[in-house]
Amino acid sequence: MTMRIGVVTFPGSLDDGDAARAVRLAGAEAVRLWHGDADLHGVDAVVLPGGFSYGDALRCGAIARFAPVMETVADAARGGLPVLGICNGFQILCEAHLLPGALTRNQHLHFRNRDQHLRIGSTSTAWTGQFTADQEILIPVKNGEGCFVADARTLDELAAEGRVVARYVRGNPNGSQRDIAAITNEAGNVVGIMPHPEHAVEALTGPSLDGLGFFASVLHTLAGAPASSR
Amino acid sequence: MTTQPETAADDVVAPPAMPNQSASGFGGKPTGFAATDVLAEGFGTPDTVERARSTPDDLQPHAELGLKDDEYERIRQILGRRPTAAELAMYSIMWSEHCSYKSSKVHLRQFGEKVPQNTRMLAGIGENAGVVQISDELAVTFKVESHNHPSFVEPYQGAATGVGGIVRDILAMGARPVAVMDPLRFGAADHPDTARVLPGVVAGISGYGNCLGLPNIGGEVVFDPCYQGNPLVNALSIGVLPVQRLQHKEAAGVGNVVVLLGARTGRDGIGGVSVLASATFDDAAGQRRPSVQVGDPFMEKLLIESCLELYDAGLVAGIQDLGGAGLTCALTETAAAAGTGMRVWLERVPLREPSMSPTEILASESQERMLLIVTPENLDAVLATAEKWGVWATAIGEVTPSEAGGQPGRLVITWNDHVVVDVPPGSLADDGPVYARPLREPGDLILLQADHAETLPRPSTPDELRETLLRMVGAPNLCDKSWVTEQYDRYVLGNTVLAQPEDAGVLRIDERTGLGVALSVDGNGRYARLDPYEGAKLALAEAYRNVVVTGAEPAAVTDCLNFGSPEDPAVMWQFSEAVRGLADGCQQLGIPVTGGNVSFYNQTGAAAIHPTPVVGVLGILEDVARRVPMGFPAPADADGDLLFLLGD
Amino acid sequence: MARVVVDVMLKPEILDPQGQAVANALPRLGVTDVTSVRIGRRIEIDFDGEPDLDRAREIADKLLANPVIEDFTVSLAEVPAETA
Amino acid sequence: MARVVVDVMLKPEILDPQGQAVANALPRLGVTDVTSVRIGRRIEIDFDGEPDLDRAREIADKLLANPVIEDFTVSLAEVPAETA
Ligand SMILES: Nc1ncnc2c1ncn2[C@@H]1O[C@H](COP(=O)(O)OP(=O)(O)O)[C@@H](O)[C@H]1O
Repeated sequence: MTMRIGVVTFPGSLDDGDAARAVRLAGAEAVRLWHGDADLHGVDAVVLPGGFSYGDALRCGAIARFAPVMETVADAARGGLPVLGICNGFQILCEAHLLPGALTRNQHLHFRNRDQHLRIGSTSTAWTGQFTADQEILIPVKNGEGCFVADARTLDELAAEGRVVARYVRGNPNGSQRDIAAITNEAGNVVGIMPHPEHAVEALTGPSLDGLGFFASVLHTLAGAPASSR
Repeated sequence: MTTQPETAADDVVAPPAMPNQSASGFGGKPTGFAATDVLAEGFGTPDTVERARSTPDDLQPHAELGLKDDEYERIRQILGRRPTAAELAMYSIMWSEHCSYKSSKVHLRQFGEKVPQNTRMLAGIGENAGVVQISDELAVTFKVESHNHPSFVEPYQGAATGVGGIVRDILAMGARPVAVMDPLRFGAADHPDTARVLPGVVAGISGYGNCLGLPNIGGEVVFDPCYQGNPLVNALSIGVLPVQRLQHKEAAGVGNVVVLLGARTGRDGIGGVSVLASATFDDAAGQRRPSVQVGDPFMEKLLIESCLELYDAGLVAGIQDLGGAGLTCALTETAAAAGTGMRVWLERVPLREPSMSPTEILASESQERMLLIVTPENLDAVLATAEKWGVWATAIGEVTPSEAGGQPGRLVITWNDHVVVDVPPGSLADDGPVYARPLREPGDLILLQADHAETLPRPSTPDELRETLLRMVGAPNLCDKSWVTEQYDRYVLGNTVLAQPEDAGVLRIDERTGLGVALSVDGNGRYARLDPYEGAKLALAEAYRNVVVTGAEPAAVTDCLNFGSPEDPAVMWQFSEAVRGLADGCQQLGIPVTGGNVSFYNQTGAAAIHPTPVVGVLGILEDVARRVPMGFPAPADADGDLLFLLGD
Repeated sequence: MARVVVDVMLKPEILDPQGQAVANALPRLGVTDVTSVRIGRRIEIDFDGEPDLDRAREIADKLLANPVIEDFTVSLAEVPAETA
Repeated sequence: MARVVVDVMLKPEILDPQGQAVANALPRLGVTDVTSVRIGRRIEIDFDGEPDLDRAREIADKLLANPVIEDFTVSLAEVPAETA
C-alpha cells in the first residue's frame, strides 16, 4: 500500500512543492494540505515545509501556529503521527511548543545559503531510522533565523535523552547553540530540522542524495518497524 | 488582508475625507504631485474638468512636474482646455522619460528592424516582457529592468521593490515566475558609502526574492568609482507558462469590469518614476524621500498565487501590472491597447490612508498591485479567489465603448461624482513626445582610446608576477562573490541545475522531459566607455558564450541600458552607438531582442556613469541532464582529461 | 480610539547579535561609554473602543512574545492627534 | 548606570506589512476590535555613567533608525534592579 504523506501549504510556504517531490521520489504519495482546512485527510505523516509563512511577520512561525490545520497537526503529533518540520516548519513546531527551544536571528545577521555537512545524532526517530549512527550527510542550509537557542537545562536534556537529531559539522552556519541542526520530541515522532533534506534528493539539482534518507526513514517506520523497537 | 467585495458590489460608498495637504506628512510647501492639488485648496472639491473649463488661465506647476513648456501646450491642445490637476499629474508621469521612452524610441526601433527571422517569439517589444516558445506546450518570458535611483536613496527597499516590479512584469504575461538574477554596479569597494549601499541592496534583493521563493541563479557585482553616486541595481526575472495561458493587457469587451487586485494604495512612492528616474540625480536625496516605495514580498507571493489560479480558471480577460507609474499607467495602457474607453470610480480604490487626494491615488506607486479586466459574470469568482488568498480585490471601473466613427474611447475618472479626468487614453500611453536628441562623440574619446594597455608596465620578474597575480585575485572585481551569493536562495523550487559560481544559470523547466533553459547577464561599462558600439556587442557576446558553453542554444535577448543624461549629446551618442551595436550583434547572431529597459539620468552632477548596457541571453536545453558545468570533474582515470583551447 | 503599547525584549540570558553589532559599531562613532545595547520590538495596537489592557496582555502572551526567549510589558499610550 | 530607550517606528505613511499580518491574524485569536497594529523596534542603550540623551539621539539618527522611512523618539528609562 502506498503511504500518503501530507505537505502543508501556508500562505508564504515556498518549499512545499519540493517537499512533495521528495515524498514522491521516496515512493510515497504526496497529499497537499491547506492551512485553512483542519482536516488531515487521513495522511500517514505530515511535512511542514520551508518558506516564509505569513511573511515571517513578528517571529518566524508565530502566526502559522494558529492556522486551523495546525491545531489538528498538534493533536495528531501528540498522538504519535510522524511530523517533520523543515526550516520554517521547524520554527512553527517550536512556536507551537511541540518542540523545545526557539530559532532566532543568525548570529552573523545574514541570510545564508550553502551546502552544509551534518552529523546524524539520533537514528531512533521516525524520520532518521535509515541513517547510521554518526553518519555524516551533506544537504543545503538556507535561512536568516536558524540559530537554535534554549536554556542550558533544555540543552542538557536534549543531549542526555539522545534528542539531538543532527548537528552541524565542519562549520556552524548560524551560531546555533551546541551546533544543533535538528531535534526531536520525547516520543521521536516529531522532528524539526533547519537545513533542507528536500533539496538533496536528485543528483541534478542537489549537492547529494542524502535528503532522501529522511523520507525513506518515515516510510520504513510507517511500514511497521516502529522507531522505538530499533 | 481581507477582500472587500462589498465595496465592489456597492455603488454607495461613504465619501472619504477631503484631501488634506497637511496630512500628507511631507510638511511645508507642497512639492511634486502634492503641488498639483494646490488648485483644489479652498474649494472643498478637487480640480474638476468643469472647473478646468471655467478657469482656463489658472497657472499650473507643469515645470515642477518635469513637463516642458511645449509639452504642456500640447496637452492643452489635446484636451482643448487646461488639464485638471489629476490630468496634469498623469501626463507628467506618462510623458516622463521613464514611461514614454521619448529620447530612446527613435533608436530602439532598430531592434525591430534588424530582428532576424524567428519563429519562437510569441510576444516581443512593447509587451510587459518578451515571450519565447520553448516546446509545443511551453513558453518562457524574461526581462531585465533597472531600479537604480531608488536603490541609492534607500538601498534595501529600492532593491527589494526592483525585484518585486520585474516579477510582476513576468506575472502579467501569464507566467509563473521561476527565478531571478541581479546585475549590480557599485562605487569603489572601499568607499564608505559603498558600505551603506552594497549590503542594503544585497539584503533587499535577498529579502524580497527569497521570501517570494524565487531562486537566484546569477548576476554580477562590479565596482567602479563612476557608480559612486549612482549605483546600478538591475533585476532580471524569468517565468514559465503553458503557451495557451499567454495573457494580454487589452481592456477589451465593453461592459467588462476593471478590478484592482493586491495591496491597498498608500502614499508611498508618489511620483517616484518621473521624479526619481527621469531627472539628474544630483541634489539632496532627502528631498526625494517621500518617493520611497516599501515592498511586501509576502503580499506579492499571494498575488502571484491568486493570479495564476485566476489564469488557470480562465477568469481573466486582460491584465496589467502596476509598476512605476501606478494606476495612471495601468489604466491608460490597458484602455489604449484595446482602443476602448474606460470609466473609473476612484473612491472605490482601497486606501491605506483615507485622506489621499484623487491625484495621489492616481500617482501612487504602492507595490504589489495588478489591474484585471474581467467579464461581469466572472466577477464573483475572481473576488472569491482573491479572498481565498487573502488579497484585496475591488471593482473600480468598467470598459466603455469607443467613440462614434471607430475613434478610440475616453478614459473618464470620477472621485465622489466629481469628474477629475476625461482624456483619450492613447494620448497618454502612445502619443507622448518623441525626441531625436542631438548626438556628439565625447571629446575625450580619442585620448581615451589612444591610452593603450600596452603602455602599462608589465611584471618582469617572478616576484613581480606573483605580486600582480595576488593583486588580481584579491581585486574586488575578480574576488570570490560568495558574501553576496550566499545571501540568496538558489535551491527553492528544486529546479536549479546550475547557479553560482557558474557563468550561466540553468533551470529545469519540465520535470518530465528535462527541457530547460540557460540564462546569463553580462555587461562591461569600461569597454562601453571606450567604444559603446563594440562594448554593447561584447556584452552580448559574453552572455551568448556563457549560455552556449552550458550546452544551450541561445534563443532570445533582453537588455537594460544604463546611461547618463539624454540631454547631454555625448551620452546620447554613447546610447545610439550601444543600441546600434546590440542590434547589429543580435542580427549577426540571429537572435531577437525581446524586451528590456532604458535607464537614463544615471549621473552625479555633470558626470555620467560609464555607458553600461547590460545584456541577458536566454538559451534552450532539450535535456538539462546534458548540461556542461564549468568545473573539471575528477578525472575518471589516472591519465586525466585533455584540455583544448577553442577559437583564436 | 485607544492605543496600547507592547514592548517585547529578549530575555537577558539570550544573546542579541543585532544589539551586539550596534554596540560594536559605536566606538567608530566616537561613543565609548555604552555598556550594552539590546534590540527588541515595540508593538502599537489601536483598539476600536476602550483600551483593553487585559486583552492586550493576552495577545502579547499568546502571539506577540515567545515566552521561551522573550519578556514583555504592556502599557497605555497617548495617541498622537494627527494620526487619529 | 543609566538606560536610554530609543523607540523606532515606521513613518505613518510607510507600509508596515508585519503589523498588517499580525492585525490579520488577531481575529483567529478571537480579537476583533483592533483597528491597527504597527510594529517597530525598541532599543535599550545602557550608559556607563551619566545617561546622555544627545548622544543617544545621535546614535539613533546615524545607526538605529533609517530616517528615510522611520521616525524615532528617545527617552530615559528606569533600569530594573535585577538587570542592573
Ligand atoms: N549579484 C549577483 N547575484 C547573483 N549571483 C552573482 C552575483 N554576482 C555574481 N554572481 C555569481 O557569482 C559567480 C561568480 O561571479 P563573477 O566572479 O562575476 O564571475 P565571472 O567573472 O565569471 O562572471 C557567477 O556564477 C555569478 O553569476
